[in-house]
Amino acid sequence: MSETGGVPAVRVDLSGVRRRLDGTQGRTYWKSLEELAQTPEFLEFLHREFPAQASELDDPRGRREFLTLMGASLALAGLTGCTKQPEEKIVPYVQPPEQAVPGKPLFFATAMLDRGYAKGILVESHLGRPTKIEGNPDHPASLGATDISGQAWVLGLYDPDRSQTLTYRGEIRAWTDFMAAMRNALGAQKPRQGVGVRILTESVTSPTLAAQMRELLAELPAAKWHQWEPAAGASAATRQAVGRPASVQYHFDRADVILSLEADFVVDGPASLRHAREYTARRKRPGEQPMNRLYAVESTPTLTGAIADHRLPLRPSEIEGFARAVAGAVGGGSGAPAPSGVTGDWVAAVAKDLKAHGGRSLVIAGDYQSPAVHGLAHEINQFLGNVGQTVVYGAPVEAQPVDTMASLAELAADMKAGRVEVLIVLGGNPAYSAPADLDFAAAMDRVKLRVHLGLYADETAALSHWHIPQAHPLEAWSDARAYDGTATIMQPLIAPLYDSCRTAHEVLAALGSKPDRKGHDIVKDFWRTQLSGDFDARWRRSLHDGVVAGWTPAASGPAASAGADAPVAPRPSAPATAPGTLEIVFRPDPTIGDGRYANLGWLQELPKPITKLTWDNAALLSPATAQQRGVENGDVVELRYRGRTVKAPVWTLPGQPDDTVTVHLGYGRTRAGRVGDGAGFDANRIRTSDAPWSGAGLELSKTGETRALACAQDHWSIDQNAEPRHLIRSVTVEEYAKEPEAIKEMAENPPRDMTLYPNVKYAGHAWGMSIDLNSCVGCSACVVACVAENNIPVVGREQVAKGREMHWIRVDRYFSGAPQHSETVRAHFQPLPCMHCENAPCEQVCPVAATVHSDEGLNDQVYNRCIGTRYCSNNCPYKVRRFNFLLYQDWNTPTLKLQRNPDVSVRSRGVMEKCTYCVQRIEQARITAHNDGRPIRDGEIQTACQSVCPTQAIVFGDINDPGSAVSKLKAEHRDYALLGELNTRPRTTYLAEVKNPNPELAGPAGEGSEHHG
Amino acid sequence: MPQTFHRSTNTLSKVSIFGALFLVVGSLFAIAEINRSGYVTQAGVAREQPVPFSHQHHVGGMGVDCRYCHTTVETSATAGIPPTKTCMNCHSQIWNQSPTLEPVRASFRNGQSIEWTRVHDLPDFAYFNHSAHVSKGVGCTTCHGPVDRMPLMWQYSSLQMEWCLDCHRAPEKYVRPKEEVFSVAWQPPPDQIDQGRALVKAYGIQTRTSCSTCHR
Amino acid sequence: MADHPLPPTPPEKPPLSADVSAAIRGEQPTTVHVPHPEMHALLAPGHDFATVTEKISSIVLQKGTPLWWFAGFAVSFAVMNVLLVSICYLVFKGIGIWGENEPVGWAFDILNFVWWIGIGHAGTLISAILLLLRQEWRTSINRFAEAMTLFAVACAGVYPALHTGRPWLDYWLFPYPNTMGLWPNFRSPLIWDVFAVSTYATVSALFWFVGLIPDFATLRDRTSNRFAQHIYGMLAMGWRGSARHWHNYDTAYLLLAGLATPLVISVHTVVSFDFAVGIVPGWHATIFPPYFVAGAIYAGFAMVLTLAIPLRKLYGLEDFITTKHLENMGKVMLATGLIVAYGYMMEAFGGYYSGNQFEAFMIKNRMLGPYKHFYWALIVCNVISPQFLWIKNVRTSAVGLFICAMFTNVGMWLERFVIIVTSLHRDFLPSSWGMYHPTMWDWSTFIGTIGLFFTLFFLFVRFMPMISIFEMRTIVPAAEVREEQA
Amino acid sequence: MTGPTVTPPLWGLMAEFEGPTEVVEAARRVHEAGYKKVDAYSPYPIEELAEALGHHHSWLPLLVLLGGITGCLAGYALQFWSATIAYPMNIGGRPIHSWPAFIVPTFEMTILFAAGTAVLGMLALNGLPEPYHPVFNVPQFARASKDRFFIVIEARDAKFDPDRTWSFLTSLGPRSVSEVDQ
Repeated sequence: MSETGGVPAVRVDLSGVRRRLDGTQGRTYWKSLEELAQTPEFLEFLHREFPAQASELDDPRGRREFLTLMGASLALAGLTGCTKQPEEKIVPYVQPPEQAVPGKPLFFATAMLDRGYAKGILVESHLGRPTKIEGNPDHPASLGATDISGQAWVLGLYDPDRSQTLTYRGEIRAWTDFMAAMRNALGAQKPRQGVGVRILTESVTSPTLAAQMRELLAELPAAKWHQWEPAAGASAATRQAVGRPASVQYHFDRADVILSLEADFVVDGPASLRHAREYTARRKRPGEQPMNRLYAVESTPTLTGAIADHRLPLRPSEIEGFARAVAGAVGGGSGAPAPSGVTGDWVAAVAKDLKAHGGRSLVIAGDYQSPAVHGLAHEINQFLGNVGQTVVYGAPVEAQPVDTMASLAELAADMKAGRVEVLIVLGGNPAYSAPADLDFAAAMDRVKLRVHLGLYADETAALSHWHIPQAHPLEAWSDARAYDGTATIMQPLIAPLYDSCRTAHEVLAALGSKPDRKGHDIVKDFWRTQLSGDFDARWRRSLHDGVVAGWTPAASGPAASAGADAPVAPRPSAPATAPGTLEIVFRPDPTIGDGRYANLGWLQELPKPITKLTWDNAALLSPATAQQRGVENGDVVELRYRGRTVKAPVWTLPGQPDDTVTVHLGYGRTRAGRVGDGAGFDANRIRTSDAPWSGAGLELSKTGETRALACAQDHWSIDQNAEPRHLIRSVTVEEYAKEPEAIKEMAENPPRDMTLYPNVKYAGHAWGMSIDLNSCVGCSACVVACVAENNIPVVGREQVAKGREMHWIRVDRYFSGAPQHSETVRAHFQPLPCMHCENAPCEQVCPVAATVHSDEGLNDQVYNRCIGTRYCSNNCPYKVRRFNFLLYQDWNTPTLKLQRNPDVSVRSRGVMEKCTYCVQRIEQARITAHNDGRPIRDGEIQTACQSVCPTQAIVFGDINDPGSAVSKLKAEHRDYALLGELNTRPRTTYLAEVKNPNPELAGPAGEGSEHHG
Repeated sequence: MPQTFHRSTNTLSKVSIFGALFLVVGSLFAIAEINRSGYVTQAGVAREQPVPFSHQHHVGGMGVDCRYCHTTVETSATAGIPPTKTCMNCHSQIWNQSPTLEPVRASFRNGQSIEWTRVHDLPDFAYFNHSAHVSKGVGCTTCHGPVDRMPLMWQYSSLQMEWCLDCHRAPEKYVRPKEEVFSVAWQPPPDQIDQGRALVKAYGIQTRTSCSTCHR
Repeated sequence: MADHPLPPTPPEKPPLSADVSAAIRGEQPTTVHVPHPEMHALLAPGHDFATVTEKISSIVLQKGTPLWWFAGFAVSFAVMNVLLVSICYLVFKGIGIWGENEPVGWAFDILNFVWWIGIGHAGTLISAILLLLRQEWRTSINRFAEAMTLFAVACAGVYPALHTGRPWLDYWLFPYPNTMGLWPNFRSPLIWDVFAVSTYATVSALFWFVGLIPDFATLRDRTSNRFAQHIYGMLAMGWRGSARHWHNYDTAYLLLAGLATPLVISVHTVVSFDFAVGIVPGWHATIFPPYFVAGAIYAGFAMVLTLAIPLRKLYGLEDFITTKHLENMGKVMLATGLIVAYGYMMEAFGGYYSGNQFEAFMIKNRMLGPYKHFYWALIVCNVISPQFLWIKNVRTSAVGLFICAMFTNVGMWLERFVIIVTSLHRDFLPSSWGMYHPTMWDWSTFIGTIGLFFTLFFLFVRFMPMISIFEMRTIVPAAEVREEQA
Repeated sequence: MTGPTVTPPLWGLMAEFEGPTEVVEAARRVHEAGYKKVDAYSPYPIEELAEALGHHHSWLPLLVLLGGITGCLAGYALQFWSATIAYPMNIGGRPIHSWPAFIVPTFEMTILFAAGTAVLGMLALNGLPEPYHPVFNVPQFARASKDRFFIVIEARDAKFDPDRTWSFLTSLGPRSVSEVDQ
């Protein structure tokens, strides 16, 4: 059916999301929110929840009472066609809050959680509405940046599908009923030391929660605490490798040579933001500082592999062998002779390079690698003297570091055996995310009393008797620790949207001796015991800074020691499976993770960094394997693995190792919500607990069905055999040293004075942007940040498939190399906001002057003047303009309105929109500066994409000021204008990639022909 | 052959052809006028309010400074609508029995906000910032008119784009010394243009007519 | 009234071939008259003022309307309502119901606009340019060709008006003093379009109406129906054929022709600017204006033939629209067809010769890319099919011409598809390449405009003289003023 | 009926002719005879006829020229004023006064005004619309729009005398001569 452009869509007229939002579920929900907003019960509840003494400096009551402002139109900007304004009401405060100034946002420090670890954030709050998340520069794991899920957290808070009521077997109950039930259940357990009690949490770093658990386990010694983290970190493997529970800290800033054994360290893991910053810092200003070198070995294309100087795709079963060979070549104990062939040269070269940089090199094993690989990595580091230099072992950060897979398996076994009478699941969704072989759902059925605390009434909630809606971390008190142990006290930005929301702290309290205590008191009381000196001052300071200064936990777990004990000798490596048989690789999804973010449209619609797929996961095959198996993109195949099967659409991905199929977890949810349900397939159905991340023996068979996947980037034009377009420019350090000008000269650059028309002078500021392709790791955080900042709508699967996604900035991904030979394939990334061309082709053709130049060289887009001819978009060579083909904005759902940025117009149907260089931030900075009677400082204006970027690849500023950071970058030889030969004179320019290949290895060659896979 | 038409049709038809032209032109002009009229702009229409608050009495009569109630006018985009608390600062003492003020006391008692009717309401796609204007010597009365003579508040200016542009193109016509910004008595001096030019220079006022100045 | 019988006048002289149609063009009367063989071909022998008048006006004034008319009108009207439905849904939902996307921001809307506008050109060309070029054979076909122009422009106008995201704001395209202090951007080809197309529509309508005035007078004087008499009477504005009036009338008509000629050329030039001014490879070409104008004439004549051939059959107008007419139109099609073919050739050559990788890729993508079928179909329709017109038998056979014309109608549509869609769908950055698939609403809107076109055309042939009666009189043999007495 | 003296008042005398040649010849004779308030009617334009009656010149071309010039100036002035004075904007780095771009609308405005003038001017010069006219009182005149040719001498002509004019017209060899009432 041509109507939906080949996508099997039901209707073309509504975007998928909006259709999902039409459910009856939604209607009842609005009803309840109106009640919340109006009824005195609710206001009474507000005060009950936040008694007077709670309102002190750090939480002004204004932040709580956002609801009194729901009617204020200044919160919601919209487009109106009619000239006459409808009458509006103003609803002022009754009591003015102490800090909130209407029209001025406040920022509050708290933390977001990544697998239990803290990443510090600052949350922008407009009159009590958290609208945008920024990184906390003072936090070691953030350094001012956030990852994609961090940006999407604020949407998670307002997700209309969040669980809203406390239920018992589906019936609405009161919190008191629950406490009573618990009192009975645990009362019965008490005499038996709580032998039938099991508590299942996710990975826990929260000192408060840990303390509470200890208390509870003290009361019920026989009760057991299990943990389940579907994409758990490597703490267990580290423990085996190092011989004791420990946290590992890598210092990329000190490493000259890095070998990554499938460690996607730039985007994955609790320290990824810091790693990315430290790694790329060594790649800026090439020529002026020695550049580090990265070797990446991986069994599925990762961003780390994409940015590496050398990338070696291996089948998962070969990684350990490779590591062992390197260990051998370096001279480590349990090494093995290097194999011959491609890998052989590699091993030799890598080993030589590593040895040459003893103490300044770094071998890092990925979170999803076997303890053996971790052991070998540890061994090599040990041998090279990197331990203590680039690798530092510290005390474990997790309250109880365990192999969560084993922990969950044990729990499942106990449940099957009927040893569990009370199961309390505090967060997490094991019923969905547990590997198939544990058969968790069935096991759970045998438990007498099942309690679930969760943000959503998800798959696990459906199997539980009691379901308690969890308070979103942005509306609750808690605490957490970063990868290096730094603690952050998490403060709420807003009163819980739904009155029956509780936190894990409150539920645990309800189980213990002191029930019905508020999260605020629990957390604060815990820290009273921790912080010496003037508690209130330190408490306030910690809340303000987002980190608890000068605090180390009372020795829980073994103390840290710089050196390392003798490691357990790694098992002999598993034999690499014979070529021709398929191996499978399981990985958490790049955007929605283990599935917990499945209902966040922002992340569903965010193109996966490498595949550029949206709204779906797929079975990733190398082009060669796909060809050999006779499958193409979109063919639905049946994956049979260890006797279990799942149907998955195929996606061919250049750079994927041959005979290796990668599937991502997190999709195929059935109770995620209106956005997440039905998207993709559930890879957990074929995942097993003994080999959770990879394994051999996969069978693949065509079903004959097809599924058109919504890919945000063209995927069929491998035949791009016109001469190269020099969009991505990439050279090696040597080449760059030899002739730095070569980069500019790759394409023609018309001189400025070559024009019939006089050049326009920009007297005052002239805003410009520089994007460093050598720093960009393709993480796409900029895209989500832009969505959050600029009220960009989610359009849904069908619309994306039609090519109508609305993202103002996109990260273009190009492949170089020969797609049939995965080892030659390299991915390149190019973030593409509006170029703000001085000779803007779009402006000249607009009939109503809806897009014109500002006096500072911004390419303004005036939504309210736009009539939507789309001529500008046709004439934009960069295709950065986005058109509201339908009414994409959600004008109905109240909670979604609360998220909107009041400083950015909400666009309606039929108008063009595009990147504005965050003009609202520019104007805000200008007004502030002028009111203070001073000029705007360099760096004072940070665009949303810039402030979120972990690697500071994006720099914005005044190019008229030679001293500005952006001017300095544009002065580099690497600077080039995309499609400069068109003489559009873009204000956004790029800094070319400079790779640092090992001369002894066939380098990644500078710029290859661009492919699109 | 009998005549099809009567004599009179000659004049009639001639007139009708040219009359039609005038009709079209005339109606276009009328539409333009209506769009600028108070009917569309709501300018000059006093609004009903839950409490008949009189600027005439408070500003004109008692000389209360604008900033006593509109506290954020110098710091924020919005001038700020006073919270009930501000009213009660005085009215807990004076007129504290007056029935007209009952809604205020009620609001203060039960924490329910008073719902005022918006008088100056820009379209949502236009971003106006009070602090930016006040700090550059644009007086309250320049846009809001003689509030000290307004028993019930009404919108003084058309608030249409051409009205904004009038000042943004030639601020010297309107700016006043900063110390006079909040004075309701201030009248432009005879040599306003010259003084204005001087002030524009002194305050570094930019005549910004770029779209993104107001539309984001 | 008094009426005095007079001695009978001498019997009428045998008809001579006449060339007085020159008269309406203000020529000097030819002194020596040589019978012109072709002239007979333009009007079957044996016709005089009365028969010509009777024949043409009776089509309008006859009592019983032929059944096929009702059938045809009913169908067209039904299809027109498809358009109305599509428009309502479009305004209600937004243009997302069409297949457009990023990067293909224009597709059926602009392509059909250009197609219709192009078709329109033949009418003005026949009535204006052929008039200036003294092509007598225009006489019997100019009237309905002009009507076709008007209706085609009406259909074309639907698209620019509706393709905007917010059609209710289209009036912003016109310069008028508004409260925003804003004016249109006169640098934009779309504004040029607004001026060109509205001017074109107005002038064509005037031209058409002026030509109709004397015929309305004829109908006024000939109808027996009181109501019709009033209607036609008003339209005729009291025309009575006074020599003085004819004198001014001819001048005005000639001047209009003189104005319409540059206008019609400017209009499709401006339409071609919509693309040529852009930087999109495949649009940004200096050859566009001439190549578009030729294409327009090509398409227009194809449509004139598509209409003329059935009409003359149905109404038995073979005497007036003779084989000669058909053949001449066939020749024009051949000529313009060759110009268009040249255009395609130059595009391809330019693509390769430019040394610009984007241009080179563009032309390659047209020929071998995902839309290659459209391109080759276009070549078949617009380059191959007209070559048959070299053969006289084809030129002179109604059927042969009709088939060629049909091919051209399709071909010209394909040409615009290729230019617009295949240029946009893969431009500079491969990352934002895409595909365009028309939806049912794209089709319904397109087919709907065809319904609109034929609805109007059926009404026209029923209620207005589809051939200019007074101009036909001028080519009646008796129309000539004999010299020896002058 | 009796011709010369008759009520209602006489507007003129009308002679009906068979063909173009006859009417042109007759018109020439009438003109030579010195009649001024004369008009001839034909079912299609006959340039000789107008000439025979001494109509050579038309003001229309001049009017149209003026109309065209007006349109041209108005068109350019509008663009110049709105782009450079009313709201100057930096559009794609092009100059405020990008005259090459302004040519197209200017041209179209020229054509529009000129064409408008041509049509309205023609109507005005011909005194149209004029649905009522005395000549319509003559039944045969219906054929003026079909196949007959007429010459009318108005009663207000200085040389007009019912009887003499009557016989003069009959001498021109018409098919018939009739009186035209007011």
